[in-house]
Amino acid sequence: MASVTVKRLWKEYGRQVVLENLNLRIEDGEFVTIVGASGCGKTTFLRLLLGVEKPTRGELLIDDKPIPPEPGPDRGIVFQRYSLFPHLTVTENLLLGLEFTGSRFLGRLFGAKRRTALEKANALLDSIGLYAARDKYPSQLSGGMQQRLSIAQSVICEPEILLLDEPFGALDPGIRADMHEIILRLWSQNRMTVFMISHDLKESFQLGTRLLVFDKRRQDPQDPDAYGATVTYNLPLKAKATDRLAA
Amino acid sequence: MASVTVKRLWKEYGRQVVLENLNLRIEDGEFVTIVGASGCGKTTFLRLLLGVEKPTRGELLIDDKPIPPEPGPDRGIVFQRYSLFPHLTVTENLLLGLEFTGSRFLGRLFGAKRRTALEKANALLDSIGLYAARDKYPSQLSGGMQQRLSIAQSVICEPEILLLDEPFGALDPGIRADMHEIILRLWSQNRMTVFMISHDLKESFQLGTRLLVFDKRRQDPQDPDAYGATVTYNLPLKAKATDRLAA
Amino acid sequence: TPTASAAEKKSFKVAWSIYVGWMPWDYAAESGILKKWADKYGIKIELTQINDYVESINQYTAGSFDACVMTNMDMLTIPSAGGVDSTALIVGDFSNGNDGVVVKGKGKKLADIKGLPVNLVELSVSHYLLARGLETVGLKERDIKVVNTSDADIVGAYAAADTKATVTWKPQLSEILASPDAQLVFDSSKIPGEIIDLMVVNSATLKANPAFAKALVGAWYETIALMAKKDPKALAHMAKASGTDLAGFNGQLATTRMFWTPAESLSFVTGPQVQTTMDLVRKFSFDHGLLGEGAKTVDVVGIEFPGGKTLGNAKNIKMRFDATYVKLASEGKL
Amino acid sequence: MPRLINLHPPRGSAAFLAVLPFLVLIAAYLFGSNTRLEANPDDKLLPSVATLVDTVHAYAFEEDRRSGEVLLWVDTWASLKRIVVALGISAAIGLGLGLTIGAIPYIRALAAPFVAAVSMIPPLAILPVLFIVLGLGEVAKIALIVIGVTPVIARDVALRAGELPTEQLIKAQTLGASSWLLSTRIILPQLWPRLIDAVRLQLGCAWLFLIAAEAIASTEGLGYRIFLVRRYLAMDVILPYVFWITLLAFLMDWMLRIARRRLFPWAESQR
Amino acid sequence: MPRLINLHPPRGSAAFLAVLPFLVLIAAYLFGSNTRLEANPDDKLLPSVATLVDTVHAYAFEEDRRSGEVLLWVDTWASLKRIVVALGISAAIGLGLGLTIGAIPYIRALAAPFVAAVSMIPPLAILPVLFIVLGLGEVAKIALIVIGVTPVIARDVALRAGELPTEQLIKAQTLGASSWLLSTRIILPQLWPRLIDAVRLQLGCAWLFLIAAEAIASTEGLGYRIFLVRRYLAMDVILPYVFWITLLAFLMDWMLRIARRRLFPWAESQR
Ligand SMILES: Nc1ncnc2c1ncn2[C@@H]1O[C@H](COP(=O)(O)OP(=O)(O)OP(=O)(O)O)[C@@H](O)[C@H]1O
Ligand SMILES: Nc1ncnc2c1ncn2[C@@H]1O[C@H](COP(=O)(O)OP(=O)(O)OP(=O)(O)O)[C@@H](O)[C@H]1O
Ligand SMILES: [Mg+2]
Ligand SMILES: [Mg+2]
Repeated sequence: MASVTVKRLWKEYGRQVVLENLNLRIEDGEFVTIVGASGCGKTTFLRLLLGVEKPTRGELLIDDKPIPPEPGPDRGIVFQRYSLFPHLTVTENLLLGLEFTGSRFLGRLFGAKRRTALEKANALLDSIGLYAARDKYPSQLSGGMQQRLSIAQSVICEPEILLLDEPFGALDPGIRADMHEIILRLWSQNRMTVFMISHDLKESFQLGTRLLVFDKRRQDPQDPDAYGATVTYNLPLKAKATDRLAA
Repeated sequence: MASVTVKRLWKEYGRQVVLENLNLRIEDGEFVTIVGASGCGKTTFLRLLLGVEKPTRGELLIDDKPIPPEPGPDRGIVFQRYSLFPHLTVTENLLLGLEFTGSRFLGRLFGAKRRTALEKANALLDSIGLYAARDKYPSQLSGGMQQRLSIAQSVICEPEILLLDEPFGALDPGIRADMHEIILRLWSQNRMTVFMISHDLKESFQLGTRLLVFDKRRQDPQDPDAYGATVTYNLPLKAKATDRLAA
Repeated sequence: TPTASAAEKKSFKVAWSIYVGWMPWDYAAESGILKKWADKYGIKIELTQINDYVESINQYTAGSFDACVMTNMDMLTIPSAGGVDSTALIVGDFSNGNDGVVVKGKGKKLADIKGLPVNLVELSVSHYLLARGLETVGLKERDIKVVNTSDADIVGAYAAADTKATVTWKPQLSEILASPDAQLVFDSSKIPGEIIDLMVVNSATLKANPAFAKALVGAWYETIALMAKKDPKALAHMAKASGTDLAGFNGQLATTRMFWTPAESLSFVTGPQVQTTMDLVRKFSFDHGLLGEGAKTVDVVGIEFPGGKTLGNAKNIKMRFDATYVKLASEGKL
Repeated sequence: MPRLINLHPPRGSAAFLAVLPFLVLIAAYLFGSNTRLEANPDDKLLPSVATLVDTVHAYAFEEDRRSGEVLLWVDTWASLKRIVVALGISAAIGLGLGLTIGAIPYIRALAAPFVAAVSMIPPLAILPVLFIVLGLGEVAKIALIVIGVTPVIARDVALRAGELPTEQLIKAQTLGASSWLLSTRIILPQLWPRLIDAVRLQLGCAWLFLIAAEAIASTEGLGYRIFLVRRYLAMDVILPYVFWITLLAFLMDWMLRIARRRLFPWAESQR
Repeated sequence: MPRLINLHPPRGSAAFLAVLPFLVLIAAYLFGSNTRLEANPDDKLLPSVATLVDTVHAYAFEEDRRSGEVLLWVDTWASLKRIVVALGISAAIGLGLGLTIGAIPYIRALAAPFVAAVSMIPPLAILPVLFIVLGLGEVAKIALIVIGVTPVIARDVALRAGELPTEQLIKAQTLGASSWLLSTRIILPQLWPRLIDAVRLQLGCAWLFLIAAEAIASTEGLGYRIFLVRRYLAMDVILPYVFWITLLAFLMDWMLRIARRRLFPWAESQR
């Protein structure tokens, strides 16, 4: 439950302009899907929202307050290259968020608390089809399994803003539909604000309440780095969450 | 230009059966697309073809000879998690295959040879839209850029068998179409045999001359690892390469 | 710290290192003789073996020990030059062939050393012995090239092809002489009484605690009396503790001039030779910068001998030879 | 014919290959020893096998006349105690320092240059100070090893902590991890196997310091014995002792490797 | 308030933080020195600043009475030559060994246990054998460092070579790389920065061996001087020399770090 405001935002790497004069206002509880050519700066935009990159110029506000300069449990992330913790089994990877928020000092849960957390985790594992693999280490999982786990890991703590960087790239259509359902259910239950990068236009239209298209307004063929991308289309989509769930 | 024969092939990890009694005959120059649920063993099958995993039982023949037990330039691969060489720039990454095959001792090309190679590489870079980023290191590329480079890297040497593990997962529709075209052109020019895992059914139908569906025939709910997947559908697709190129 | 030890106290720490002339201390402790004497004077004496000789002196100088064994030259250059007023309580022996100069090649003479590199522990008594030896054949130190070589490695170093000459002490000297091409060309028996082995006590501690001195002196002479009698148990123990066998140990003992009785010791320290020796030693030390970078003259450190004679700066007496307790021992008054 | 890089020796020949260089070394020794002993039968530098066996027997199985103890075991026990304690302390401090230096920028700014500088101080050169501050007992010996080994372990661990992918750290923060939880639940567990590697690489150094410490002030221990007989060039004692030290260190190395594999299976399969 | 882990000290205060522990050390020294000198004005263990300055002046800027040379520079030059040559040789051999051990299973089976065993041998204990083989000159001193440092570097490099993702090696083979090309074009270039790290971690050890080597038989060098003046507890010489050695080693470390960053930018941005 958080609104996001972007004001005259620029992002440059060295002399390469990646994002150019971005202006946006996203309301509480929107489901924003982002599309755009490869390398145009979508991931960079998510990293800015996450707080791990600083804008070169301009402002980024969450609920009209400047964005905290570091990641936190209010903003969940699924990376393009899924990153799991190699030293933890599937269950442990999933429990981690609950343990962090439930036990500030030890970062571990015991007794009844642990049982409750474990139930929640197991239910989620079941719904993403990883229950049978719950004791494996990440290196023993297939690519798609890792991606599903990564998604589950970031939604289990129910963040206010969920950032998804091509979360369904490595999933087959059946499982992809299941994951859509999980994300949509969580979104409508918790009214979080979602930003999702996708290359699948159909998916973007189907899931989002708003579609952002990133593209360069200007091109300099001599110097392709001179101009950056910005939001060229900002389409409100009309469908309701409940409808989309059924779809 | 190589046929692939699979005879009564089993693959197990410990007591988990991944692939079960696989039998196949793929002719020279086919374009095989593979679909199947996440975690069912598609990547494992490619790894067997690559020669980096050994079958637990059964035979794997290329041109009716046992598969060499190690990877070689006859079989190109694009990994699900794209793997580039972090110490080489984009151009260097792409040149590598040409240098390896063109210079057995130094692994480097000089003079006219180098210029020819460079031209080939630059043309390819241009067609995948990475010419502007040619001097960057992989860690400075976006996910989709890395994936494109990875594909280009494996096709530049024109292998006889090309193994693609979800090669287009991180690409937007425009670039994806370009990549389709590049792959199809190379395939029809060199008559290589292609195995491509994809989660996009439409893409699978559109590109392949044959579609394999991997699935488990039997399920033991008590012990999900007891049975492995096998090829449940093996559909010849009728479209011609040239038609598909136009599509 | 050194001043802390000035007060009267009940327990004392003594450091010793392995050398033929000091092995009696080990036996005194092991056999209970030392404890017997300490008990007699109502004190405790803890004897600590330190394997690295120089380190033991350094530790004594830094104040970790009340007493330590060392040679006359090292006493002058380390504790005394370091400002720690020290007293030589017992003159146990002097080297009488224990230190020697070896040149590779049978039949060589000391004069043949000219122009050769000489491996030795620089600035040690070996260095002093060499300097004294060179004088006898009219050579100067610059006629040779001194290569600093640690005493632990000197036997191995001698075996190396490029080693031409070496100066060292026993037991290393015996090992080197055992090799077929080694020629002993000079040894400490030619300068008897110049390399002296001492039990050194912090002067302030000594002054405040005569009991400590009495116990040490008493234990020492009781122990070496056993040696003089060739007590097999004592000798076997000392041989083993110094890492050799009885024959090897007796070989070392043969070239060590022990003062078997308090009387012998007394006549040596009160005699004139100690003073001439110390004069030679302090000049050598000064020439080699051993009295410290700040030392402007050879006289910086004052040395006092029994009877009140002094050498050097009488206002800065840091090295004392004291015959009081040996005298008591010789009179049987301990 | 597969590439050399893909050829794995079968179990049996792997064992044979592993033993080969040792056999060559032994052969070289025998040859050298024979040659020297023929020239001079009293040569002590490379004693004959018979002499070695006798000496080993005397040191390892006969009671010492003087003390009634079997020297080799007394020495081994004394040295092992020291080195195990010292390595334990070094590993603990090294891990703590390395972890905080690697994880927390302020601590890095504060401690990294200092640790780097300290790791360069040759501890043997400041031994006198050390002995005076810590006395000549067990503490000083253990401290010498700790001082010599800890900074290197700390730097190694810090280097490795810095190599963890940033994505992991970011992800953990989005899961609500504080700096403390990040350190204890994400970074620390992944550093354990790396700590073991770091300690393994320092084993040789640790033994070196132990020997140096024992050579200065001690009355038992493997280093002490070597020091004691060195002035007699008793290679018939020194060589077996060196061999024994090497074997002990090698076994420690091997046990650490096994422990790493058992305790952190995920770190093996990561490759 | 951001997490500790995300707080980066600004440049100025980073420098201050870095200097802080050194200041504390200096203060502790001054206190200790004062206390001891009050008790005994001639105390040699912790000389006063004035004494230190005098001695440094004498050693660094005045000609020695006996030899007519400026001792500090003569010593520094002698030692630096030795250590640079030795480290160069060690790095070269260590890289070669580590690379082949890490990359080629047959070589690993053959050499890994041997290198592990050799890395555990305390070289100082077998010095006599070394003397016979190599004499007492420069060769022996350099060899001692090389013997002490190389096996550890080799093991470190081999460990790192083994950590390269298998996907890379597979990919390279599908691009037609032979074992040779794989080693020279894929593995070797990625090991360079790791070699630099390995050498950096061994710098302290290398200096230690240098000092030990110079203590054995030499006529100049930083280690020689330290051992020489240790005979009369001239801490006013030893401490500046130790400081100087530490500084030199620290500078070498720093230069290696800079070189790593300059030469292998991709290795930095990988994090
Ligand atoms: N090294 C391994 N050890 C144990 N099990 C493994 C290992 N590698 C893969 N597996 C298991 O083998 C099964 C098949 O994995 P594979 O990677 O082939 O799946 P996939 O069909 O490619 O799935 P995806 O579409 O998600 O990439 C999975 O259940 C996985 O857990
Ligand atoms: N650390 C970096 N240093 C320099 N340039 C960078 C860095 N990270 C990203 N870039 C550049 O920024 C541009 C945008 O990258 P970004 O990852 O945001 O693209 P993207 O829109 O997510 O693409 P994709 O869909 O392929 O993932 C790219 O051109 C890339 O080369
Ligand atoms: Mg991206
Ligand atoms: Mg897969």
